[in-house]
Amino acid sequence: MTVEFLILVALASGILAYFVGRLNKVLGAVVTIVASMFIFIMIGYMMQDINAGTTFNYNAVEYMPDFVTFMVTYLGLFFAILVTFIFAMVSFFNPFFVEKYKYPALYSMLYLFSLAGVLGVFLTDNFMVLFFFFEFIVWSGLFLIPLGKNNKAAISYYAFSTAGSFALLYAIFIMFAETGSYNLHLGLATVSGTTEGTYVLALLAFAAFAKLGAFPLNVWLPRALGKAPDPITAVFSGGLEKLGAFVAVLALVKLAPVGDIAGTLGGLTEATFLFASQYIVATLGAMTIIFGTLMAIRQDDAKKLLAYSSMSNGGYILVALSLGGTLGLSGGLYHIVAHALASAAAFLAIGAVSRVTGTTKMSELGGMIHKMPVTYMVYLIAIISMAGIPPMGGFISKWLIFQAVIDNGLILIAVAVFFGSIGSFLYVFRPLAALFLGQELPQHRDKAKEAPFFMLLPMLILSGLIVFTGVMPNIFLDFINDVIAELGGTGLLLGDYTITGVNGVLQPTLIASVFGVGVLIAFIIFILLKKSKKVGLMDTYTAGNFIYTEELMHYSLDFYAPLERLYEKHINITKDFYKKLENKVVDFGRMVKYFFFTNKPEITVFWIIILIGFLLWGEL
Amino acid sequence: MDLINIVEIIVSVLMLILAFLAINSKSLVKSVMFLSALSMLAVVGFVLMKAPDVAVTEAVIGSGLVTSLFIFTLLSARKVGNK
Amino acid sequence: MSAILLIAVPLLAAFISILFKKYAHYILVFVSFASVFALEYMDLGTITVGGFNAPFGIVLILDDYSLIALYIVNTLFFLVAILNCNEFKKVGSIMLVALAGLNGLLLTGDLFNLFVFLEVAGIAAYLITTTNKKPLATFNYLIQGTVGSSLYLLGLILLYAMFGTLNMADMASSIASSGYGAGVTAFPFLLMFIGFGVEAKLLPFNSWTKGILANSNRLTGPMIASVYAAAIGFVFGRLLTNVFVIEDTFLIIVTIILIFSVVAGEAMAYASTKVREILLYSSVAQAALVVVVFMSGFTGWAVYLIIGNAAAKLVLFLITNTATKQLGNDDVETFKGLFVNNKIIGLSFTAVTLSVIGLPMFLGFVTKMNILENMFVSGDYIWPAIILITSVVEGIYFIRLLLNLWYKENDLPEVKFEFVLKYVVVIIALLIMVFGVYTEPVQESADDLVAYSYIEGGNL
Amino acid sequence: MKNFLAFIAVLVLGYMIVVSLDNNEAFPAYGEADVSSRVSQAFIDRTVTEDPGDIIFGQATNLESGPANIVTAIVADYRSFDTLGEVTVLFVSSLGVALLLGGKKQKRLELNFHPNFMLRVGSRALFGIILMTGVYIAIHGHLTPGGGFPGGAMIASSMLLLYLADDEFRAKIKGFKMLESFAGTAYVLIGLTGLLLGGYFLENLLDNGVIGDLFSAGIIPIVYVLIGLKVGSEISGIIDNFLTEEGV
Amino acid sequence: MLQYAAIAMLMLGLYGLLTQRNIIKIIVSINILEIGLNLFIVSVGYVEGGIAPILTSDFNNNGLVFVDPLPSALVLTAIVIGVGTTALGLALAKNIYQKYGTFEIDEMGEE
Repeated sequence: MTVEFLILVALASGILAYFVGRLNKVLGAVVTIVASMFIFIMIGYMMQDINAGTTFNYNAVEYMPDFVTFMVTYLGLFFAILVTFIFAMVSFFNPFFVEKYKYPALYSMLYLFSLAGVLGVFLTDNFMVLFFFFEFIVWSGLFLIPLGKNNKAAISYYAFSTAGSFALLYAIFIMFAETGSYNLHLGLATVSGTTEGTYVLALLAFAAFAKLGAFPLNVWLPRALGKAPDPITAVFSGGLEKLGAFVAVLALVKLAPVGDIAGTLGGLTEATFLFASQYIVATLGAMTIIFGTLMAIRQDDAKKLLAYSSMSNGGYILVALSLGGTLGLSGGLYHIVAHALASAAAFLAIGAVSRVTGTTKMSELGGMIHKMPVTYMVYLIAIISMAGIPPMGGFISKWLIFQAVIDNGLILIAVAVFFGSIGSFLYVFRPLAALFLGQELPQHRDKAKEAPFFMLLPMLILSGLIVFTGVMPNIFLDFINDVIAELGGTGLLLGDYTITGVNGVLQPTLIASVFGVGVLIAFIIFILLKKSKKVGLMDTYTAGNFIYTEELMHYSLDFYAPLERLYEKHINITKDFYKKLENKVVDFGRMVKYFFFTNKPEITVFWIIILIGFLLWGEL
Repeated sequence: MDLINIVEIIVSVLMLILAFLAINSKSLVKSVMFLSALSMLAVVGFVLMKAPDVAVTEAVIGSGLVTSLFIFTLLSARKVGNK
Repeated sequence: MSAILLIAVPLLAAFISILFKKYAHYILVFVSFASVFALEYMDLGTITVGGFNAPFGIVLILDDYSLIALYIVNTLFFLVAILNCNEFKKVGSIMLVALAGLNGLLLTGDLFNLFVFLEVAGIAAYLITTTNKKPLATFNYLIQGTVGSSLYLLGLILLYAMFGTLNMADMASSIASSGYGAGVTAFPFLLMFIGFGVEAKLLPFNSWTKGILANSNRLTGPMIASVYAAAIGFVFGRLLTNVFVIEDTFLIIVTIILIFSVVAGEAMAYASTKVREILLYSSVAQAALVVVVFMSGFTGWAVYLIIGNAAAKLVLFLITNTATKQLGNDDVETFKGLFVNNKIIGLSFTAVTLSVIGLPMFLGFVTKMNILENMFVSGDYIWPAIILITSVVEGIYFIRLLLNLWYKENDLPEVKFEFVLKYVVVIIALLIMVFGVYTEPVQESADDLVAYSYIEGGNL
Repeated sequence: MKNFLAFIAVLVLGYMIVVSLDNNEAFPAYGEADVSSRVSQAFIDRTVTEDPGDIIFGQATNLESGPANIVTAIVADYRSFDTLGEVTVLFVSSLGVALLLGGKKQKRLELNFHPNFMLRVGSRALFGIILMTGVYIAIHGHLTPGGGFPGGAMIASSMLLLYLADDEFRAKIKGFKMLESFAGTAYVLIGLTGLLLGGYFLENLLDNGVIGDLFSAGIIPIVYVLIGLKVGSEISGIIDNFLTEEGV
Repeated sequence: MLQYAAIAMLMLGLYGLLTQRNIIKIIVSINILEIGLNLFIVSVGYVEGGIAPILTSDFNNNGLVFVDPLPSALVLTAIVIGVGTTALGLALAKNIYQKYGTFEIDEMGEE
């Protein structure tokens, strides 16, 4: 099964989905399930081939320029499997959502087009192909987002993504000018360590930041994820955002880091010191973590909250990858997996809720656990993983990342990383409490019911994997070790059930068992000593006052108000910056219009005189 | 300095003065008249530069027809204005 | 068949058509179709007029470059003509003269003859724009056009005084062999550059564009922004590659003009809230980009840039002006949701716009990538950066426009597009898509064109 | 103030242009043009296609271009194509004037004076004289200064005289149109005949005769007469359009 | 001298375009610019002591020193084109006057 065949399958089935979707909306969405499952399985089969030691090189379709080649590497396959898996899982949601959207057939088509783009980006050794599909994803995503709530999100998505893509393109061309070919590995190897390498590194990092929505290029992410259709949000957060991580790996790992001013900072181990580029990226990553966390804390919309959490997790990935080394790399890569699974699961769970209630605002929801217990469980597992609590996958990756940070002696970043962890306790718990726990709200009482089986299935699979990645991480880390080996690093030292870090050995299975026992005991106690009774929302004792707006009584509203007050003046710094930038462009345009475009010929004559004068000035 | 040169200088200076007047005069009719006179002087200029063909054409077209077109425009405008 | 017929026959038709005013528009459609059709049978080569060889007589040059240009311009002209022939019967004869003028512009190999055809085409253009019913804007266009062509003529005369010839190729070889530095020719070339800059909509000289295009109708919009822009682009390209010597201070001036045009054009389009203004300012930037690419020496890709733009602007202005006429104004707010009920028109509009932005799967992407690649290879790192940054801005305003046109819930504007228009628009959009994917012929012909675009030798 | 600044600006610019032209080594100073290094020398010597040797007025025959007036040779023969374009410019602008000013109900622009009988008769007589002069100039274009354009313009002037001298006068627009169309068509057809018979558009097919004779220079007198008629009718049409307006 | 005058006239034409906001004045300025341009073109072909480029019985052979005939030919074309644009401009001016009742651009307001 060749890569270009799979891409063609994705494109063709996209077109098929469009035409089927014109006939029957749901059927078109079913096509997306079949196609994306097929592609995921086929990509999975590539594992066998690559384990046999083959990297394959296709000289693709005849009429294309001869540089259109595809190549399967461990790194590409790692990302491809992960993202196609997310696509396949999310596609189960499509039939249930597609009818709500304005252009359902278009939705199905673009969904598969994005998938085709993903394959193209990850499974090529050619930069031009990579960029082509990078942009391809941008414009297919572009028309997917506004199917949700509004257009503005799509525009800022487009703005930042293209800025990122063009940075990537510029870097590609710098490498092309150096090597005369678009080969990815050759290009990166050639410029690595040279002056051009610095520019390439900066540009690629910019692209990665833009795609990951990292600080300071973060504005689009919460908007797009908050407003996009629910399945698309899951795909973005779990899948497409990882394009940024892929570019980050290329930039931060395959290129030699630049400068060494930070070398004196030292570390626990004598030999470790950091280059300026690593330090800058790590710092920005840390700022992303803090910013994302603080912003997530004050959200009322559960989707936006998770969007900010996605952003802050992107920060973790950046920190880990920028530090490099065995721990950093494996921590970063593992976090990519853990976060993809967790955020996809969480977004799907919220999507399931929003499907029956029509809202994702926490203040308008509550008590869904009574109607949607399975969804609740899925969400619970996902947020446990996100907060980095054992025995879920997120714990393993964060453990590795903490080790890497501490090992490099980066106190401030360590603080940021820990702050992010604690912060995520604060915020991921809120939707749990607000959406699922508490009293049932009267307006949703009748409509709400548990999601249908085909929606539960992907959520359950994702939850299972989240637990599995936490309990048996070595299976995945083994593959990650292959990836790291391919990138030229050394993998983690893995025992049968142990992971060896710098300052300790982790036994995830043991931890999980202990945890399991603890949960079991707690559950038994809960069953035996069940004393609580259900109380309706309005069934409160308010000292004789009437309650006019029941939302005000919702305890999740302004939950962290005292904490928020500490920083609420500064929440808009990045947004304001871009707003100002935009205003500058508009002002400039208006100014030029005002000065140059009138109905008087004198303007033209004036400039002609100035220009001729400028040329002849030297003659005087 | 022979006669030709003196004529040239006189014609040039006159032309420049007429051009300036044509541009700056307040009355449009006067402006057009200056233009016509300028055009006539340009004919002299063309003759001085040994281009009789151009001179004939400029005399007929430039100072004759163009001026009449200007005047007709002004006339019709005045009429519209009077209404 | 001699290429001179492309000029003579429309002229003849124009002269005859004033006797049969009622049928002028049929004659127009027939002649413009015939000239597209006749291109197939044209013999490549140099045509001397009156039997006098270059550089003494006037020559017309029909090489691959002008053949492509003629195909594009004549086809676009035919499309504009057939779509508007019933609505604008009055300008039938003038359109015929315009066709003759445009063909003459593209064919001529003589600099003064170029001026004459520039005036023929120019005056025809002024007259076509009178159908906007904005006499002041047309007047402004007329004055600026006249100043521009006067400057061109002044520059040309200076060159003639220095090198004693009017023929393009002869001029180029005289300049090259004269041994004088570039300082000698900088002033005349600047004048000629300005002269063409006025017509090609480069920024400090183009204040006429707003009055004309922002008030355009279905005839003038596509005509000025697409047909004329393409023709002027091709001719400018020929001068830039063959005749002009751009160095030193002149180069600085030209670079400033071009950077300013590109950047300010995109910024103005970004700041606009009317559809036609967005399109017109974007075409200002694109025109400057064409000049940049010609100056960098990538003729083939400049040609494709012109083609892509002309086709795109034809589609965009046709759709916009048809809708404007029915809706009363062209505010984006009024246009919101226009495509919800006109999906086919909308899809074509979208495809064409995405091509202009340069997104993959469309012709614009291929063109843009190759231009950037060539620039990088030739060691130019500044222009790609400018192009890419402005592309982001361009993308944002176009995408904003598209999303506004596609997504709206209720109160949809009611616009009917007639069916010929639909066909034209869909076919153009399909072609742009097909050549965006099937890139081999584009690539090859663009590479070939670089070699063809130079007029060989002195004595043709 | 603004005007003054503008004046200073153009003054400086003019000075700069003068200085730069003075400094320009390739640009010949006024009166020192070297015609022999320019293409026009070939037009003077008629050596574009073949070298006829010395050309003596009234003797040389069968030159590549027959007019004694070298400017005419260029305008109507060597660069005749430019002239076609030029005629087209005038044609399209007369069309344009008609488009812009032609309304439905036409009536004469009222002049403020009423010509008396003497003026009317006198102008009729003068009309004939001017018309004949115009035709003469056009026909002798290849021998003397002038030619089709001044000739045509003079024909138009005679019409103008009639317009001015007689406030009732209105020419027959249709007639002008016919003449204009005929002249233009004939011009292009002559060119096409050249293409068909000689292989070159606008080729001079007729015998050039003896330089300096009235019946010489092949098609040039014919072309010039056609141009004269065309220009005359076009400008008359323009004048007519300017002198009429939408009336009651 | 006439050449300098021609350049000066060109500049005056530009000056007129730069300062005048009356439509008729603008057309007058354009005409001045064109006259200047025509004078300049002819001056480029002028040869001191040359004769007009017409063979007559007095100047009867091509060995004489003629002034350059080509610029004259070009100017003929340029003059006629100038008339064309002027006529068109005036027709437009008439239209504008009918629409706005004035020749002053400033009094017409922005469109």
